Amino acid sequence: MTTLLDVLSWVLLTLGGISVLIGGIGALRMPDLYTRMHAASVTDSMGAILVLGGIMLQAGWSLATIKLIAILLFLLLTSPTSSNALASAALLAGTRPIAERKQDREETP
Amino acid sequence: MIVMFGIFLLTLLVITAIAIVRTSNLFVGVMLMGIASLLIAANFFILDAADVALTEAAVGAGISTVLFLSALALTSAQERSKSSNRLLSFTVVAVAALVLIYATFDKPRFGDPLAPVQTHVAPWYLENTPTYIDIPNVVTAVLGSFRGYDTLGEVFVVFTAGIGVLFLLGSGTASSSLPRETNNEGLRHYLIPRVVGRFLIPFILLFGLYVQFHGEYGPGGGFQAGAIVTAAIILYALIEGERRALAALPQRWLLGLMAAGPLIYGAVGIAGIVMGGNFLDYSPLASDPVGGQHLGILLIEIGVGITVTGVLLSIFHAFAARGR
Amino acid sequence: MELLGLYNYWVFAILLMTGFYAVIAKLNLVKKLIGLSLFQAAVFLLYITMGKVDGGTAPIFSGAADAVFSNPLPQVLILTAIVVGISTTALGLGIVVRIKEEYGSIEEDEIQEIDRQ
Amino acid sequence: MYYVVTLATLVTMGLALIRAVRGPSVYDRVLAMNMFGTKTVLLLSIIAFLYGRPDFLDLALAYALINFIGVLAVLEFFRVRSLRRFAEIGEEAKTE
Repeated sequence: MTTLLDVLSWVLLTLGGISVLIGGIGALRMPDLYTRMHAASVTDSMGAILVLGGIMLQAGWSLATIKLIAILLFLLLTSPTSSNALASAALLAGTRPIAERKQDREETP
Repeated sequence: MIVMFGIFLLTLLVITAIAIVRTSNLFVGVMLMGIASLLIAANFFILDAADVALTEAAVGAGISTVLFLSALALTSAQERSKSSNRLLSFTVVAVAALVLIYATFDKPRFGDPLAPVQTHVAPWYLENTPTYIDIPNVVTAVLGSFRGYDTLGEVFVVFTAGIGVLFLLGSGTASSSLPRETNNEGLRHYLIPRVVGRFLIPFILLFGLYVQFHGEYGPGGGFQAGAIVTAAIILYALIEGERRALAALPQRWLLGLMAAGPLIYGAVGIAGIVMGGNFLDYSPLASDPVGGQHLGILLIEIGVGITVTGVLLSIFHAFAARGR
Repeated sequence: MELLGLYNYWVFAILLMTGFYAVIAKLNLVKKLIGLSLFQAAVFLLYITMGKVDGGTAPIFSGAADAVFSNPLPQVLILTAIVVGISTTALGLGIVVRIKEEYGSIEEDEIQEIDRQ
Repeated sequence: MYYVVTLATLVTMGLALIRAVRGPSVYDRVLAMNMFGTKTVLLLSIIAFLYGRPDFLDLALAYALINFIGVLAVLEFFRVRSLRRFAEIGEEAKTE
């Protein structure tokens, strides 16, 4: 049983690490702000779930698990909210998504 | 291996620091300072300083960014003139850095248990905390009891800095003389941050109280708790507007809190004298010396927490009031 | 490996001097304060680095009998210094805001220009 | 296994830092700071377990709760600045 839990937590941790890394690469390589934000925020949530889930399986039933659940809950609440706040601030300030800019270029050759 | 992680983080820190100095946009500088604060806190944690990392987290994550941004909103976010005597300054700095690095070759290696720092008073603290004070967190024991004078001084420095800011910027206006409340205050139109923020505030306050009263058993204490509670109320002010935050905790109260903290701290010290001990000696406060130490540390941590909350919040409101 | 044991001190020296450069070379007052914060951070790092003991853990007793603990004293000093640091930085920012109100500028050369007139 | 995740997190922090330094817009830097915050929470949780002191998760919890304030402060900063700019434009229109 412990081996099964160990393997499961390793899988979760590895997937979490990969997901976090993909987010980092996306935030660096994507062409404009909104696509970068998309790459960063989606993998942020996914990576947090996977990594913290993996650690939870290692921790077993203890106070640490409860704290981890709290951390995960607050991360899942705050991280998308700050992405949303940032996107709305950027949009209000007049930064336009790259897709829209491309459309404009096609319409007015 | 973990030390290697620390080295990587420190390298990132150096890159961040250089980027901070190079950028001419002050807003970007403040953002990079936020990143530097995160890196420093992670490093403190790796270097076994959980209490210090918690303090850096509580102060660096919210309050220092908010203060710098409110100062930028009142001045300007763009550096106009470049720099003076660039070559001369750079030479001075480079030479000084080389001298400092040369000096480090005589320092004991990182983590050396026989270094002079580790063999002086630290072993005494670690050995005697269980007998004299009997709380698990040695940092809190040293902060509250063994070096209580020191902490009293720091509390007064925080208090004085708060008074200084209030002298410079004014203690804010009474809430009755504020312009009429509009529906446009704070981030009220941003529904999602508002809902999530309102949900989070009680949890942050609860966490602040936990840090305050759990400081003897885990990382925490008055300094961290004060900063966390301040962060909660700043969040409230951000999403609901200044007026609501001032209605919840009026300026009068904040001034009272500012003064009450050092008073509580000093009163505990004088209570020690009255009960037959020395100044800031908590042992006579209860029937047995260890119980007295527990009571004394609890009380002075409350004093510290109150001062820090009062001062940081007054500073925040003073900056915000200037913006109107 | 022996030399890597000094890496933290080198980072301290570089950070300290980076902050110092901002203080002496930049003319913008807020930038000077940012540099001062970096300077502070470098000093914090030096203290905490000196307190670390090999194989040690944070000085909070956890029940393990043979645990080695890092030095609590630098941690106490820095813990208070961080909060004092933010208060004094706020004081500096307050002065900068007043200077902006009086002179209309936060650039050192422009302020001196106004003073000379 | 923790080491792999820690390494991935550290590399991501490095990538986010490159994004923060390169910009180009200020929003990119805020985005990078936000990413950095989440990654720090993960890093601190993992290191707490690597050190075998899970009681230090308080730190990660503090960051998970407070990190949010920085981004909201940025949002408020831009809002106040744009309001002021609108007011200035309005006054200019009046004087003309």
